[in-house]
Amino acid sequence: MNTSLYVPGDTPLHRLPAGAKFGVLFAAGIGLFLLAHPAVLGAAAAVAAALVLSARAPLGALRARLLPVGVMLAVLFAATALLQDAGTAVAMLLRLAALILLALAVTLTTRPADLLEFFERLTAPLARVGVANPERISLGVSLVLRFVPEVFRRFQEIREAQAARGLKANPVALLVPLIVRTLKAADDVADAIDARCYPPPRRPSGGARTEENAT
Amino acid sequence: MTAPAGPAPGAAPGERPSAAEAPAPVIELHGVSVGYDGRTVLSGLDLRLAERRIGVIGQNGSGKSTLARLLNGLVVPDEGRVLVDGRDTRTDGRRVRSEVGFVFQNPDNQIVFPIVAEDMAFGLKNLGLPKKEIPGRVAEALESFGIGHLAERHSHLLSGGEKQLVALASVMVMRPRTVVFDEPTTLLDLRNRNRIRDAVDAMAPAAVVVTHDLELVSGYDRVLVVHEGGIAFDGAPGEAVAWYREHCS
Amino acid sequence: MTAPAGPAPGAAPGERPSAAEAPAPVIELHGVSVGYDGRTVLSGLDLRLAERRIGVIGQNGSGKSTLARLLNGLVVPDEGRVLVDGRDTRTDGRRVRSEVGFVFQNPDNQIVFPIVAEDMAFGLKNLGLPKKEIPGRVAEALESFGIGHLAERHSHLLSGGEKQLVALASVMVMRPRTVVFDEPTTLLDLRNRNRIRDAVDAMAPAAVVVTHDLELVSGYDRVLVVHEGGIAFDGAPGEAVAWYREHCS
Amino acid sequence: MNRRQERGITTRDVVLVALFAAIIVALGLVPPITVGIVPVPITLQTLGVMLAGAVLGPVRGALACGLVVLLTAVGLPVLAGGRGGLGVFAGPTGGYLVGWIPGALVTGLMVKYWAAKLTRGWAKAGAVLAACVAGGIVVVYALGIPWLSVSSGLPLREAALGGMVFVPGDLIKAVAAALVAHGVARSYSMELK
Ligand SMILES: Nc1ncnc2c1ncn2[C@@H]1O[C@H](COP(=O)(O)OP(=O)(O)OP(=O)(O)O)[C@@H](O)[C@H]1O
Ligand SMILES: Nc1ncnc2c1ncn2[C@@H]1O[C@H](COP(=O)(O)OP(=O)(O)OP(=O)(O)O)[C@@H](O)[C@H]1O
Ligand SMILES: O=C(O)CCCC[C@@H]1SC[C@@H]2NC(=O)N[C@@H]21
Ligand SMILES: [Mg+2]
Ligand SMILES: [Mg+2]
Repeated sequence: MNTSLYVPGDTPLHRLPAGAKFGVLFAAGIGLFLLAHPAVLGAAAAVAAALVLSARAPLGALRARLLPVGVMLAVLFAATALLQDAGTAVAMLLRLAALILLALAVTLTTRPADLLEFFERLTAPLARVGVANPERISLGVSLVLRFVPEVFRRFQEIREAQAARGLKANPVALLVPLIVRTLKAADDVADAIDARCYPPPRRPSGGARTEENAT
Repeated sequence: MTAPAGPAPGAAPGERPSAAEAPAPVIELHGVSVGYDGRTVLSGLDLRLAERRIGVIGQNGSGKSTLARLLNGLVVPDEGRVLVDGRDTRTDGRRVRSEVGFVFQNPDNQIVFPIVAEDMAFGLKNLGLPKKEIPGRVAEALESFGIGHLAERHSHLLSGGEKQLVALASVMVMRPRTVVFDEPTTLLDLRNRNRIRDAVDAMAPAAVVVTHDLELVSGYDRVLVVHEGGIAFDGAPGEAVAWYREHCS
Repeated sequence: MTAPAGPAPGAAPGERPSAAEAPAPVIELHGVSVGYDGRTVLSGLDLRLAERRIGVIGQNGSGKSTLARLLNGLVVPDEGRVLVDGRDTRTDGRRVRSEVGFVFQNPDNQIVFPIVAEDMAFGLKNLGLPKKEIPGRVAEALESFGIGHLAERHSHLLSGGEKQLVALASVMVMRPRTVVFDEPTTLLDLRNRNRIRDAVDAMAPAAVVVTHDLELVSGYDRVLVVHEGGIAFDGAPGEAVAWYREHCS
Repeated sequence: MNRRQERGITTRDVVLVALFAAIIVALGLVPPITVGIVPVPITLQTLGVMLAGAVLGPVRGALACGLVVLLTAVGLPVLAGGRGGLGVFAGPTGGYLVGWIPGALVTGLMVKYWAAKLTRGWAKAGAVLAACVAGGIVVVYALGIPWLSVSSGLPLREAALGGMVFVPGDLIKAVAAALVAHGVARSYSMELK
């Protein structure tokens, strides 16, 4: 979980700014749904595949990424061919393959931190009117990464404590203490964050927060 | 503080001979090795545990909790076998766990239901006990630790010491013959620590207690020091603690 | 173990006079009462804290953590005022917290970033430090506790003792003038406990230490016993511990 | 009240949202099952979505799901089976995934403004269950099925029929979510937000 799907490297795609890559992907997403000719879609899929290969990701990583998608597409292809006709199925297959491969090329070559920063810039207008708050978003993202292993460990501890009392695995009995513990931990985590002077001083005007103490 | 009045904890009338008379089950480890993700934590352990009060001490990460979990099959060895009265924890885990109870450091993990009595009853239902026997058993176990008044309280709102006593009672209600404790007093103050210490001292089943509180094990029959993948010292409490202080601080 | 080599933790060159020379801030409580959900926990407290090493002991639930949290405005009083060098924690909380650091009992809950160095940088960013100064400060703070090698490690893979040292370093990197500790050693073994004890003893800022480990406070300047809503004893460590043992166990 | 109070979103809210997102991600570590002709995994993560709304409330619940969606977009393997990346949005399950956000919102709204106000035990339990079904199933499907149809070229009717494969599982999850939410509420009282 702690490893992202990004593969470090120095290919042309790696060097392209995150915003540019996302822009192209977004445009392709719309464009591909307007097109229906199998030849055009096939060409798009081929280009996308070439881009993925240009990222020089280890083959093992590629297989791990593509296998589940491949199975999904195969099943979908069969369903569409059966319920519709072969032509629609082929177009769907090529279109989805192109789109998913393009997206994969972006994911493989863009650091999560860079994409996050791009999204933050994208939502900057919202931040300015106080709807979004980039600082909180990045704190939230870090906290999730930090606490997934912790939640998993607590899950195992609870499972174990229950097994020791002879209880069989029971999702309801597991989740109740897990959530209660997590909610309680949240109080401590929030205190620990506040104790370290969060949030940073310069805040966008219109930020919701005033000096925080009140009774 | 002295042992609570009333029947000795766990020494219930009827059915089974009182645990106080029943000998502690014999736990044997034969050539036991365990590791996580390929890193060995304990290796080539041979042990025979039959004393009524056994302490386990050692550094953070030395493998004390792993050893404790081996004793009731929560962890099964990568190599070798753990036998409880001859029953292999690998193949007979559920059965072993009904004989060897386990009390954890953090009582919050153990609480499933919000009301103390409900939570205790839950364990018994899982043992398949007839419904009408349950309330009696629960009341008896709570009384034996002097916490009968907590039966209808919210488990999560109890103090740390009360919670740990409830956790202990919820294990004792199942009438184990041995109870393994993994640092039962770490979160507690002097008074609560003494309450737990006295409750452990007074209870009928045998006990294996993992702890960093070196005073706790001072009256025990035997103390093991876990160190560098094995039992580095095994003997009387005074000597074990002296060895530990010398080699591990 | 002796104090780590290198600059004394927190006593960094430049900017501010080394905290070792700067006097500890004076923390005053005037008629402070606090409660939760209408139940009073501390009432009518008047205190003046200016010593360099202050211990706080008391039973589970007596209000030690509440008192500790009052000192840096994590909890504000229902009645009365808490002043740190004359600044009210109610109106000037952020500023007070930049002077009074806080280390919690459970390091799992206070390390909030997945990588150690990121976590250390968090506090500095909050102080508004220029980005390019941050890595140097982080490295320096880690080194001063002898844990420079942990900088790029995943927080969740550290041992308990390492986690607590990281938590301490991530507070010290902010150069507080006082650090409040809420049971910093409860979850640790002898060796790690001694590491934390020595780090606390050696560090430049003043310290207020809440603990159940009565040995920890033996060399302190002053020890408070919290009991029944107030400070029941306030004096030298030996007498405070004796009072506590007599009245609370 | 002595805990510091802040207007708007507090640090504690941010932490609650993030920790709940972490629970949703952790639920994805339970291996997903793929069945039938519709290539969408049956995942325990939807249980987390219902719980986010029912336990945290509408805004924080939706934000917790939003955080998971954001993490997916930036390329972290937070979905069941270790999947993630922008490709998921283009794929057949993209609509369901985005639907989690309004799903948790609707569950949260119904619990906060309806279920939480009921006093009789059974009525309340039923209302929480209804909220989980409405948010976690109806709303999620309302986005998921149309997108499945668009992305796969299957006619809406067939896509909807295929989507029904999940109904039994999701109903079980809704019941579980209602039971868990009830248990949590009994142990830890928290205002919904
Ligand atoms: N589930 C697990 N997965 C991976 N590693 C583990 C796991 N449990 C324990 N370990 C590792 O095995 C070693 C021994 O752990 P163990 O918990 O038995 O130590 P301990 O003596 O109980 O320590 P402490 O005093 O801190 O409780 C440690 O290095 C620990 O990190
Ligand atoms: N956030 C809270 N909400 C409600 N009650 C609380 C809260 N925090 C503490 N209390 C209660 O206030 C009392 C004092 O708690 P506090 O944590 O200050 O005690 P303590 O002396 O630190 O105990 P321990 O030694 O167990 O840490 C306890 O009865 C506790 O249950
Ligand atoms: O992992 C993804 O790609 C998104 C998952 C979407 C799964 C949907 S949500 C509703 C329905 N119920 C399930 O268990 N799975 C689907
Ligand atoms: Mg342990
Ligand atoms: Mg406390």
